[in-house]
This record gives sequence, structure tokens and C-alpha cells, in this order.
Amino acid sequence: MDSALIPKGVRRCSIGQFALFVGVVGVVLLWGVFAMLLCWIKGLNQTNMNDYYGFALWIWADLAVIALGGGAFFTGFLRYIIGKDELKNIINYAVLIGFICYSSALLILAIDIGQPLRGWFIFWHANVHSMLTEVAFCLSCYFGVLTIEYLPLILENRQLDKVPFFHNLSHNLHEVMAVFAATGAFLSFFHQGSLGGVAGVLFGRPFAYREGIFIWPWTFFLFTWSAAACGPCFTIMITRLTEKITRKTLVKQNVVELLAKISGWMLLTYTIAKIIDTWYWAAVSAPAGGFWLMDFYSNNPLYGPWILITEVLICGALPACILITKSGRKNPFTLMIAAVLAVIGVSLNRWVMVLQVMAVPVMSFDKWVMYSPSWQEVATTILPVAYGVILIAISHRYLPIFPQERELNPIEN
Amino acid sequence: MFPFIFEWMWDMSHVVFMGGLWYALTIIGLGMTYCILKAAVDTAQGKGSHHHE
Amino acid sequence: MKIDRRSFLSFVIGGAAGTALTPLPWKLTDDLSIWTQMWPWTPVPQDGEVSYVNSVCTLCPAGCGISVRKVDDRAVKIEGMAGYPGSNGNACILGMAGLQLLYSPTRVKTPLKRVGNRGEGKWKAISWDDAISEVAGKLGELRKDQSSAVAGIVGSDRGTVPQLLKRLLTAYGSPNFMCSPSMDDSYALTLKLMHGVSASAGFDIENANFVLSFGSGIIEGWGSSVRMFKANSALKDKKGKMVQIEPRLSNTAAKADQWVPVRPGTETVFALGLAYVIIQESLYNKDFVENYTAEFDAFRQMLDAYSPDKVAEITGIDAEAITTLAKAFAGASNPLAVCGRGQGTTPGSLHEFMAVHALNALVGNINKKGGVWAVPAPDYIQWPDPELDDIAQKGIQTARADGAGSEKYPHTASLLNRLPEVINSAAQSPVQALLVSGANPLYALPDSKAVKKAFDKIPFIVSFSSQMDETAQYADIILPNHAYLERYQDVPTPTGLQTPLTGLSKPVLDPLFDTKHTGDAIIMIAKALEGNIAAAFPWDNYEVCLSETLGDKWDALVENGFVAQDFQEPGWEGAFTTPSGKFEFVSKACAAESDKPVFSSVTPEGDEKTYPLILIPYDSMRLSNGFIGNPPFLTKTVEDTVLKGNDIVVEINPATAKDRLFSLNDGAPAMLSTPRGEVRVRVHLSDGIMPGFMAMARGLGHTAYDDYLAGKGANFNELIGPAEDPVSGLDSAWGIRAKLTNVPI
Amino acid sequence: MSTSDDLKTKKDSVEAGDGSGGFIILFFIIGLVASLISGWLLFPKLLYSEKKQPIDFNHALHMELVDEGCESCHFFREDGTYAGVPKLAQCIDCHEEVQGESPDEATFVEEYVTKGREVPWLIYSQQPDCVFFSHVAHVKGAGMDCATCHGPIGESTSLKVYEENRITGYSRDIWGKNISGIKKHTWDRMKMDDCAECHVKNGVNQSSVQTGKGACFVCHK
Amino acid sequence: MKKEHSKAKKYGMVIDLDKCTGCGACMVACMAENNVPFKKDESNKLDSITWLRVFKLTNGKSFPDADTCYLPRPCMHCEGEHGHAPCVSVCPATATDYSHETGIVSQIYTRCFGCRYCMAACPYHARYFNWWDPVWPEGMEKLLNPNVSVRMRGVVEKCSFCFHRYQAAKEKAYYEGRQELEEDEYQTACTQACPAGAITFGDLNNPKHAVYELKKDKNAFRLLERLGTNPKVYYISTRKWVRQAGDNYLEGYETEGKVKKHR
Repeated sequence: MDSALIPKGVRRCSIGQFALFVGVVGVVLLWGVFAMLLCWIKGLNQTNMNDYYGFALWIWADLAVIALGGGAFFTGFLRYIIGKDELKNIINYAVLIGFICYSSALLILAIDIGQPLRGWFIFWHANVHSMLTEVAFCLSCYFGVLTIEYLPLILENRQLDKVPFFHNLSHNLHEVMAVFAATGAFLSFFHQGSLGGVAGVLFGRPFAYREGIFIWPWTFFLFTWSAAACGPCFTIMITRLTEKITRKTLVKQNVVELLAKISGWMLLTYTIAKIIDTWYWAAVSAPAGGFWLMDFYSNNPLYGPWILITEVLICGALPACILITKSGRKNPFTLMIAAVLAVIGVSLNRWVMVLQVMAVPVMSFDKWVMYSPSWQEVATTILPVAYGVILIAISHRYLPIFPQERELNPIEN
Repeated sequence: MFPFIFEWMWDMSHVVFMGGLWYALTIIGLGMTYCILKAAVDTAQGKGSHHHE
Repeated sequence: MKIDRRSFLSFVIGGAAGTALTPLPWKLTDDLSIWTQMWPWTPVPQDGEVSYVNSVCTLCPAGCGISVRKVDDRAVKIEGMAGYPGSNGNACILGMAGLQLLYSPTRVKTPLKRVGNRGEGKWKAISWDDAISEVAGKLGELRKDQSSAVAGIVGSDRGTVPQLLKRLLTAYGSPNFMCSPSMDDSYALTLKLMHGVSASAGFDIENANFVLSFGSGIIEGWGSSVRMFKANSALKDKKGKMVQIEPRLSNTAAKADQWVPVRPGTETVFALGLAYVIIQESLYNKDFVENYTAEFDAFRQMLDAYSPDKVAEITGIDAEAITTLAKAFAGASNPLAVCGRGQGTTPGSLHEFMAVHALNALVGNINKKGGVWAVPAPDYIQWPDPELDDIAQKGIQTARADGAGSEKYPHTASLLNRLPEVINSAAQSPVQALLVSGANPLYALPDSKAVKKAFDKIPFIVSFSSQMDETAQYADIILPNHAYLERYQDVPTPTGLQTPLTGLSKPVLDPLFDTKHTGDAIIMIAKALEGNIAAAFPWDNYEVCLSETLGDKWDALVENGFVAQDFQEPGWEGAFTTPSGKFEFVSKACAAESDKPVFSSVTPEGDEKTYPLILIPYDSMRLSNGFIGNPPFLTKTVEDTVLKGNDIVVEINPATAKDRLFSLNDGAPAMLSTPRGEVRVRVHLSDGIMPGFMAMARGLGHTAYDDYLAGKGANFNELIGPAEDPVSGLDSAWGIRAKLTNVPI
Repeated sequence: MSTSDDLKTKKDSVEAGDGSGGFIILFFIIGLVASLISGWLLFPKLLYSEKKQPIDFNHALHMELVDEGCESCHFFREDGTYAGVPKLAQCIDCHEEVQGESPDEATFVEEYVTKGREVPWLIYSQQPDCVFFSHVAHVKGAGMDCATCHGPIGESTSLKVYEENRITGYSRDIWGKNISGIKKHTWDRMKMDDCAECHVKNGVNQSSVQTGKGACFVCHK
Repeated sequence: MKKEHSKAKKYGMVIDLDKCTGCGACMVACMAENNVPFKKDESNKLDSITWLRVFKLTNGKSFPDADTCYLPRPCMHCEGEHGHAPCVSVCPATATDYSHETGIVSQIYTRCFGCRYCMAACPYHARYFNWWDPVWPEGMEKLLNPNVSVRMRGVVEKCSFCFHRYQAAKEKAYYEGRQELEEDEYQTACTQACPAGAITFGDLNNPKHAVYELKKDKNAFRLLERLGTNPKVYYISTRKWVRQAGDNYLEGYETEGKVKKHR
């Protein structure tokens, strides 16, 4: 029925099966949309956030999806700037994942603010000293870049490509893609960092505060670094997941391995940097603010030292070691384990840098405050996941996302 | 965001930050304009209509 | 021309491009954001001319001078009135939230007649004429054969409005005029017995430099709170000392220089222990004791039983500390001992008052600078006695329903706390009609269940409340008073002030609703009853009555808000009019009491086996616990260790919480039961409460008022019963045995 | 995936390219012009609702009768606050009886003066609630004339129509008569930028850490 | 700018915790003055707008050595370094600002778009978000103060040191042809209300104002001073444990010389 739209030379499931799949995920999406409308119409009292948790699940989700979407900029950076040409076979997917992550982040931000109709103030009345301003600008600009990067993919749809203008546009965009990618990488380095800066500049919160250079606290660099390290892991993870679902190999092993290797080294160096940062913070910055390290990890039901060990060692050092060893990344199972761990690690880091920052009492007479999200928060956080799944499903079905698919899955007639 | 807005100051922060921003926006804008215009010219020249055949 | 897809698309793109070049999208974006600045459902306060109107606050007996800020005809804020004696420029937390009472949705806006069952909340609005004739009709009917069956309950008996009600009852033929009891009654009785005078106690705390407080919440609303706060700060500035004797670390205890956590109920013993040391060490004021007191030897003999060691055993405070404290107290140049627990809303044990007052006598600071003064009652109300017809003559001779003035309690004027039991134990209620003004007995009397039961037996209840409080909700007719900022009212000497003072509460703004001053309502009822009753009320209306009563003070009062009487420290000479003509350490009146020891303590109700713990109340400035319901602002300031959601939180020592059959965590729910009632609570583990005890805030658990107050927490009075003081008959209960049980979650 | 399908589309595109190219541009222009007209002309008409003042007022006439100019009626209270539009109490001295023959005057006396009702004037220069504007700071402090900001209202003989933004509820005079926000006189527009313009020029309260200009609390409450 | 700083005012507060009775009058005065909304249930203190909140400190000892102290916490109006308070520099839309002229940290409700970054930045929890539409029971909106704008749902609000009173005092001064304000002309609602006289307010830079000397008291301290927030609210307590609790005193960590001082 929709065969005219499907790329040539590849096999897709029946339209019925596809519609069923999209329909099921669509229900989840609608649930999220309902929750979103509740938040917009009734206000943020629909959430479990409070005056101690001004930032909560949503901001975590924002930080996490942007870190995970970091695969797009870093792969782009490697492909177009460094010149790792093999990566062209996975860049499309990385861009798509990035596009989903960034559009989701923007949507979540639009729900998260108390006055959505005033959202544009962040641009118009920008305070350039605020890390959030930097985030907003870079995020929006980079989202624009991602859209531009995603655009030729859309235009390569079999039917659209037939329109000469679109065909030419797509062709031209490819020609200058390196420029966009470079701009995107430039923006990304900044906003990934400024997301780290969001927590790092909070000198009233010794748990989050870090020293740094110029206006940038160390978390600025750590965030960029970790996004560059873990973003590609997420791309790998989603690629593998897509392959499992479609029961097809879509990207050649050597491409994945190359990305995994680079990711591994990034992760390793990041982990080392993170350990140094943690040590300096525990030994110097925190005590200067009146806190021992363990003050941050005791007297509360959740945040114990386990979280530090999990984040840095189990989800940092361990996957890094797997990925930098050849056998580790050759074995699909350990590769997947490493990717998943890295993804958990970076998500956990973002959780800590948002939620634990809020939980730690700063005044000695204040209390640890725990938080659990309301269903509306959960639903609106799942909304982008559903949206992402649908967009991936549609894109995969109708667009030539994986250049190697035809070669890897020849149709036998 | 613009120099005519109340919050704007002619200081280092604004020059660096907004400079970076407008630089990026200019590149993106120029790049897109170039691509669209060139695509239009190409189309007018008849490119791309039969390339699959 | 065929409009195909492409043409349409082109049209749309052209339209979009064009629109972007018009102000439309930009102006809309801007206007939508501006719309959020002025959401129609968010109120915008109207601006106008600012003015200040001075008045006197009548929300509690402290009577602070207030200055109400108005914007045009709206009252927007209450502040303190500078220069007002005692409160000088400040008001308390409740006083400042007073506008929420004025503008409260729970105001009674028009006379109401009950149409549903009692307490059901079904009312019919009626006209004032109908309301007055209804009340007068009912009273007229009753007067035929049982005039003494009409009772009146007021908050305090001072001031013209309560006196008008009293006059109405007298002319009508009923002796049953009752006031809400408080520590002022106990102090008055103490002065009557020990000084032999009819006076209220004034505390020259500003000049004291050692304050020994027996559980009095000096900075928690005891006496005139604002004045006490100022005195406390002044004490800090001049490096004076404050010692707090109390089982719980109250704010006063925390701020005191020394906190002496005696076992509750043993305060009397502790005071006597101090007296023992003072006498033993010969630290007492020889001049005063030798020349102006009687029964000193009897007192000294009685004290033999209170050596520091024995007192230590009973009170739990070690002997050395007792001795040190006694010496410090007696050694201070201006020591002052005060009592009356918490805010002094319950009268307490008369023996305790007398024991504490004996300490003041020992150090000779009675009627002296920095001491306790006997302040004569205000004398401006000089109405001729009403003419009494036969019915009235006969009626007022009848014995009072509450037993006050009887053989058993000859010294006490009013015993409202005994009324519920008297009614409940009688076959037919001795009270057939009840008029309630400025009081909320259904909430504020101990053992609310019994009070309600008693009220059920009273066929006709009239409330004069301006708010729909518990008692008003239970009334048959409500004759709503103006809110306190809408009316004239004389304000007698603030409680505890050492110099007589008359204040005048003035209307700050015109009445918002169809209400009438209770004074006017009483006059109207009297006129409707005709005969000698009407004759007893020669005034056209209340304002005339008030201005005539205040006479030459009126103009000054209207002008300045108060008239201070020139009053010096009374001194000792001729100050005592007891049978001996001297200060009596051991009053004959008490000694007449059978063979019991002269100074006794009160034990809490309930048996220890069933109820291993003891529940005590505590007062907080943030909770109004009198007849005024907490306004929303106050309730907002209540900490979550006092009220959480709708659960009241009780303080319990962590050691006690662990000691129970089940272990309780902070914030855990539990059932609290006493011999009188049971409520669901949450526990707050606090190191500030003595092990074995629990403390619960007073002022919550209202069933009336609006959603901002009703149903929040529990009323302490539902859990405690009254304990009759053997001398005064007043309520002397300070706590009740209780237990905690687990609640299934 | 049929080849015939492909062929058909190709034919379409060829036709479109040849035949309807002109139409496409024409439609583009139609769309452009239509939107320009509606955005510039229709939109402002729809955005504002026109409201008439309860009664008309002749400023010029009153100016002749008073001694102290604007401040005769628009005065400062003793606490320095600005009384704004006069209250009935001020008018009543002269207007207890109907003066002259204007029907508005008759309405004023009958509807408002006799009944003791305040006139619900619509205030052209009413700033939003978030704005704190101190008249006294400008008039007494800086010695400015009323007309500097308000224009020659004192010379007007009748009140203009009050236009209210349907979305924001603000007077049109705040944003300005001109929909594009262009102004000729100071009184054409009363937005934050207009206040700031003068404050910056004169160096008033330039104490903000964030902007180096006026601190927010100078004009906001 | 530098020159302006020297003669600039720096309004601040000194709160004597020995005198504070914890009565809460300051809280109510603040709420009444500043149109702070109230809900039916305010017992969840994590969602209860209280510009000035009185905290209760405990010394952690057991009966009968336990001790408590109340600590009123308005907005600290942090100066940070050169006016870069923790909250001011993070606000993306310039809705909060620091004025060198008064030293007051402002919050503009109509500019704020509710991102709550400032709340994350403030260690004192002095900032509150309007999670709910403010609702006054019928008739009670009459007590709203026209000098303070009512906040709408979805924005952050906080103590302004009753800045509208400064504006009002200035208006009076202009009317009377003056430029400068006397100490008593501008006082916050809480200062004025405190029955115990525990709060003193004035210009920390002005030797004629009471706060100038009070802040130098040997028992004076500021909350979380070592974080470098440079707050303008000082506290005085003769109790050592209170002073230590106020600034996260670290047992065994030599802080001498390491604590950032911004006096």
C-alpha cells in the first residue's frame, strides 16, 4: 500500500503490522500529551516538584537526553572534522537520534517552565551570564542544525527525491554538510558544557559547585566529555536495539567497533578526569564550604556512597575498559553491556547533578528532602520516548537511514 | 539578544556570547540560503529531473 | 484555473512569508505574554488614598493599640499603634492577621434562625426585628416561672458589653452570669485571699531583673504578649535573668537563661522548696515579713516538709540546683515569680498560685517596683443598680447553677467549667435559655463531648458571635455582632498591666454586613422585654450608653485611643485588707479546708496501667486558642511538627517513643487515647519533652469555620476533662493520662 | 512498487514544471499580499476594542478656570502619592448643580453627583499593575512638565475614544497608536523602553548589576 | 561605577536571635504586607510561600540538655562578589537583579517565566514558586495591598526587603523636596512588626544607622558565610551552637583564613 514510499531494495514489514506497532506506541504518546496538556492548563501543581525541588525529573530527562543525543554531534565531529569516513554508515542514525533527543529536550523545557507563553523571554531578554541562557541558545541553534542535517534524509525519500528541487536541495545540503556539522559541533561543545555549568556554577550549593577556568566550572568540561563518550554508546545501543527489532543487521560491525573504540577511550579519559574532579571536590571545595564528602552521602534513605561507586566505577571505568579492549568490543554481548552501562552511567551522573543537588541540605538546620515524580511528570517524560520510537519507526520505514542495509540484507527474489 | 533590547550591554560577555551566537546563526543562515538558492538554480537548469533514469 | 496542491502550497508559503512581515505574529506573541501578566482570574488590588485609623485590638484580653492602614475604604493591614501603653507600636501575630477575621467568609452576615437540626448548619436569614422579638418572646415566656433558668456566658466580665448582659440578667431575674475562666480568676482569688483585696494582678515586669516563671509562657502569649516580648528583650538588654520551670522545652524555656524541667504537677512543691531555702538561709525580706505579713510561722512550719532533698525527690530537680536557684532569686534586686501555665487560658491550681505568690512575698516585692501589684478593677462603669420587680428579686436570690458563691466555693464568682456537669447530671437542665457573647464554650471548655451533651439539654441558645464558630453553629438564633474593627468597645486594663488603663476600640470602617453591636442587641432585647427590664436600659443605643458611661474620658478616648490612670506603686502600707490586716501566707480560707495539707497538688485523671503516658497541652503564639478561630495567615505559620495535613502532631521524647510496645518513627501516625477521648495523631520525636510525657498544641481541631481551619488537627479539650480545684472550684487540670496505640496503615 | 506509478508522477512533475509555474508564483503573491493586508490593516482593528468614556470631558475649558494648571485637579497627596484622576469629591464643589447645557454635564450631575457614584473613567495611560511609576519623582524631583510625557492633553476639548487591547486588557496608548510601535512624540507610547530611554540618557538610577541601566525595582513593584 | 559604590546604600538586617521569640509575627506581617497567598493546607512546607520563614534550630542534644533557637530567614539579598548573588547571575531572563544603589535583589514577577533555576541556586530556600493560582476566599481580596503586585501562577517570588516601602518613602521625600531618607522612613514590615524588637534594618554602609554597629557585634554571624554568598542579613546569638549551625562549622577543619569574607 505504501510501497511507493519505501526505499528501493529493502524489505519492510506489512503496513498492518506497522500501523499496529505505531498505534500501540501512539497510545502511550497520547497519554503523555494528555499529561502535558494538564501541566499547561492547570499549571505545575500537577507535578510533585516543590520549592526544594525546583528542578526534578524533567530537568534530569533534559540533561540525560541531551547527553545521549551527544552521539549526533560527536559522530558528526568525527565524520566531518576528523574525517573518520566509515562513520558515514551510522551518522544518519546518529543524527536522527540526536534530532529526537533535542526536540524532546525542547518540548520538556516548554512543559517545565511555569509560564510557557513567556518562554521566549529567555532569548529576547537574555542574561548572558546565565548558563541556562547559553543552554537555550545553543540548544535551539543546534536543534536547527540537526534539522538541517535530518532534512536531506527526508528529501531522500523515494517520492520526494523525484521532485527536482528537493533532489537538488538534498544534494547541495550534502555538499556543505561539513560546514553545518562543524557549526553543530561548535554549538554542541558549548551547550553540553553549559548544561554541566548549570549545576557547576551554583556556588550556593556545595554539592554541585566546582571551581573552573574563566567562567566555566569543571563540570562544564566533564559534561561535554561525558556526552561525547556516552552519546555514541547510546547510538550503538539504539542501533543494536533496532537491529534486534527489525531482525536485520543494519550497520557493519567494523563501523560499530570504530565508534565503540573511540567512545571507550573517551570514557576512560572522562572517568579519570571525573575521579580527579571528585577527589579535589571532596578534599578541597566541599570542606571549604563546610561539608565533608560523607555529609552528601549520609543521613538520607537514598543517596549513599553506592551512587558514586556506581557512577564512576561500574558505569564509567568498567565499560571504558570493555570498550578499549578489542575482544570486549568484538563480542556483541560485552559491547552491548558496555554501551548500556555507559548510558546508565551518564544518566546517573545527570540525575546526581540535578536531583541530588536539590536533595542535599545546605543549611545545617535544613532537612534532606526526597522526591518522587507524579504520574504527570512520568507520562510527560515517557512522551518523548514514545515520540522517538514512532519517529524512528517511520524514518526507518520510509527513509534510507542505513546506507549499508541493502548490502547487508540483499532481497532474494 | 539585540543591541536595542533593554538588557543588552556592550561588554565582553555580550560581545563574546552574542558574537558566538550570531556567528553560528549567520553560518547556518548563509548555508541554508546558499543551498536553497543553488537548488533553485539547479532546478531551473533542469538538473535532477532525470537522474534516476 | 485549477487550484492544485502545489498552488495551494505556494499560497500558504506566500501567506506565511507575508504574515512574518506584518506585526501580527510578533504582536500576538508579545500580547499573549502580557496576557499572562494580567490573567483575569488573578486579582489586582485597587489603588487609592492611604490613611491610618487607630484603634484597640479586642481579640484577646491583652488589648494592644493598633493602627489600621486603609486604602480608600478598604482595610489592608494592621500594625501596632505607637505610644500605646504596653504594646507600644506593636501587635501580636493574631492581631496583625485580624483583617482576615474582618473579611472572613465565615462572618455571620445577617441574623439567622436555625431551621435544621442543631449543628446541622441549616439557617434562615431573618430580619433584626424578627430576631429580637423571637429572643424577647422566648425570654418573656421563661420569665413567668423560671427566670433564673436563663444564663449568660461571656469571655470576660470586664467592659460595658458583658456588664450590659449582666444587667439584663439581673433585671430579668437570673444570677447566672458566667465568664470564661482563665488564670486571671486564679490571680484575683489569690489576691483576695492573701491580700484581702478585690483586684487583678499586675506585673511590673519591665522593672524586674530576675523572672522566675512557673510554666508561664512569657514569650508565648502569657499576659499581654506584646508587652511581655518587649519586657523579655529588655531583660536581655539589661542582662537580667529568666528561669523557666516547665517539663517541656517551650520557646520561653529555650530563651530563658535556665530551664528547670520539673515533673509537671509538682510546681507547687518546687515553689515551696524554694521558699524553704529562702527562709532557711534567712534571705527573705525582713521588713516586709515582720511588719506586713501574718501566719509566717504557720507557713514556716508547713514548709518543714519541703526540704531541698524531699523536693528534689518529688520534682526531679536536684537539691543543689534548688538551693542555688532559691539563693539567686532571693539575691536579685528585683525578683519576680509568676505562674499560670502557657498563655494562662486555664485557671490552674489555686495552691500553686498562692505558693508562687508567697515567694514574691518572701522577697518583699509585692506592690513594689519590679513586683506584683494589686491593680484595682476599672471604676468607670457607675450605673445605678437596676430596679427589680418581684420576679427579678426572687430570681437573683436563687442559687447559681454553676455553684459559684456557694458554701463549697464561697470566693469564686463564676464557675463555667462546672456548668456542663451540673446540667448533665440534672434531670432537667437548670439552664433553659443561654446567651453567649464573646465566648466559644463549645470549643474552649474542657471535655467538649460533655459540653455538647449539656448544650443539647438547653432548649434555647442565642449567640452574638460575628463568626460562625462552634457555639454559634449550635445556637438557635444568631444575632451577629459587628466585627471587632467595625464597632466601638471599651477595653479595660490589659491583662497583667500594673497600671489601670482604659482603651477604646473604634470602628475602622463601616459595617460590611447587616450586623448589630451586641450592646445594641442587648438594649433592644431589654426594651422588647419591657417593664423594669426596659427601664434598666435608659440609653437609646449602645454608643450613647458607652459615651455616657465613659463620661469625661470619652473625648480623650476618641482622640487618643486610651486614657491612662495616674497610678503609682501601691506599696505595703494599708494595702492589705485581710482579716488580719496583713499579707497572709496561709489564708484562713484555705485552712478551713478539712484536714488536707494546705498546699496540694493536682494529679492527672486516669489510671497509670491503662494510660502509661501523660498528655499535656502547650500554647503557641501561632495558634489562637481562645474564642477566636485561627485566621489563615496564622495557620500558615504553624510548623509541620505541630500540624501535618489534617493530623495534629504530638511531641514525644525519642526515648519514650522507643520504649513503647511498638517503636514510633518521627512523623508516624498513632491513636492517642485518654479517659475522655481518642484522636488520630502523628508523633514528632522531640528531645525537648520529658520522657513519659506527650505534648499537644492547643487551638486546633475546630469543627466550625471554613476549610482553612475546620477539620485541622484535634481539639485538646476533647481529650481532657476538668479537674475542680478544691479551693476555687475552677478548672485545675494540667494534663491527663494517655496512651498511644498503633494505627493500621 | 510499480513502474507505472513512477511514470505518472514524473509526468505530473513535468507538467507542473511547464504549465503551472506561473500559477505557482501568482498564488505565492496572492498569499503574500493577502497576509500583508490582513496583518497590517485588519489585525489592529480586531485587536483593539473601542470603548467610550462614561461622559465627555473638556480639559481646555477647565484649564481656563483653575489656577495651578494640571495640579489643580491631578494633585499629589501629602505622602507624595499621586491622586490620579479626580474623584467626585473634587468635582462636587462646582458641579452640584448642572452647569451649562452640555448633555454630558447633565448626565454627570444626574448619574454620578446626585447618586454619589464615582465616574468609572477609562484611563488612557494606566500602567499595568507590575509597574511602579512615581509621578512625584518626575514632577517634583526632576521638575518635568506633565505634557512632556502626556502631551497637550490640557488643550483637548473632548475625550478621545479609549481603545483596549482585547488580549491584554491594556490601554492602546501603552503600546502606542502605531501598530508597528513607531512613535513621534514621547506620549505616543509608554512602554518600558520609553522609560528606559530617558533614564539612560539622563543617567537616572543606573545601578543594575545585570544591565548597567536602571535597576528593575526602580520601576517595578 | 566604582565611585557610585562608595556612597551607595546597602540595606541589610541584623536579627538578634536571643530576642527572637519565634512568635511568627514577622511572617504574618510580611504576608499581609506583600499579598502572599495562602492555601487551605499549608502544612507541606515544601509548597508554602513564606518570604520570611522562621526556622527552628535544635542543638541535637537529648533531654534535658536539648536547646532550640528560632531563626527568621528572609531573603538574604546576597551581594556575592560585586552584586553577583547566586540567584541573580543564573536567571536566564534577567528577571532578578541586584542594585548597587540599594543592595537589594529584586524579582520581577512579570518577567520571570518560571524556570526555577534561581531556586536551585539559592541555598537558603528563600525563593518560592507559585505552583498554584493564588486564590483569596470571597471577600478577602479586599485586604490586598496595592503597593505590591499580586503574583500569578508559574513564577518565582521572594522577599524584597519591602522595597515598595522604599519607593513610598522616596515619594514622600520627593514631595517634601528631599533626596535622602531617614533611617526610620524605610523599614521592612517584619522589622516594624517584631514585638520583641529582634530585627533591626537599615543601611549597612551608613554609620548613623543602628545596623552599622550591630553587624560588628562579636556574636554576629551570617548564614552560610563561607560559601561566598555575602549575605546582607546578620544574626546575633550568644549561643555558640547557634552560630556554628548557621555556617556549617566543620569540626576538625581549619577554616581560619579559608572562609571567604566579604565585609
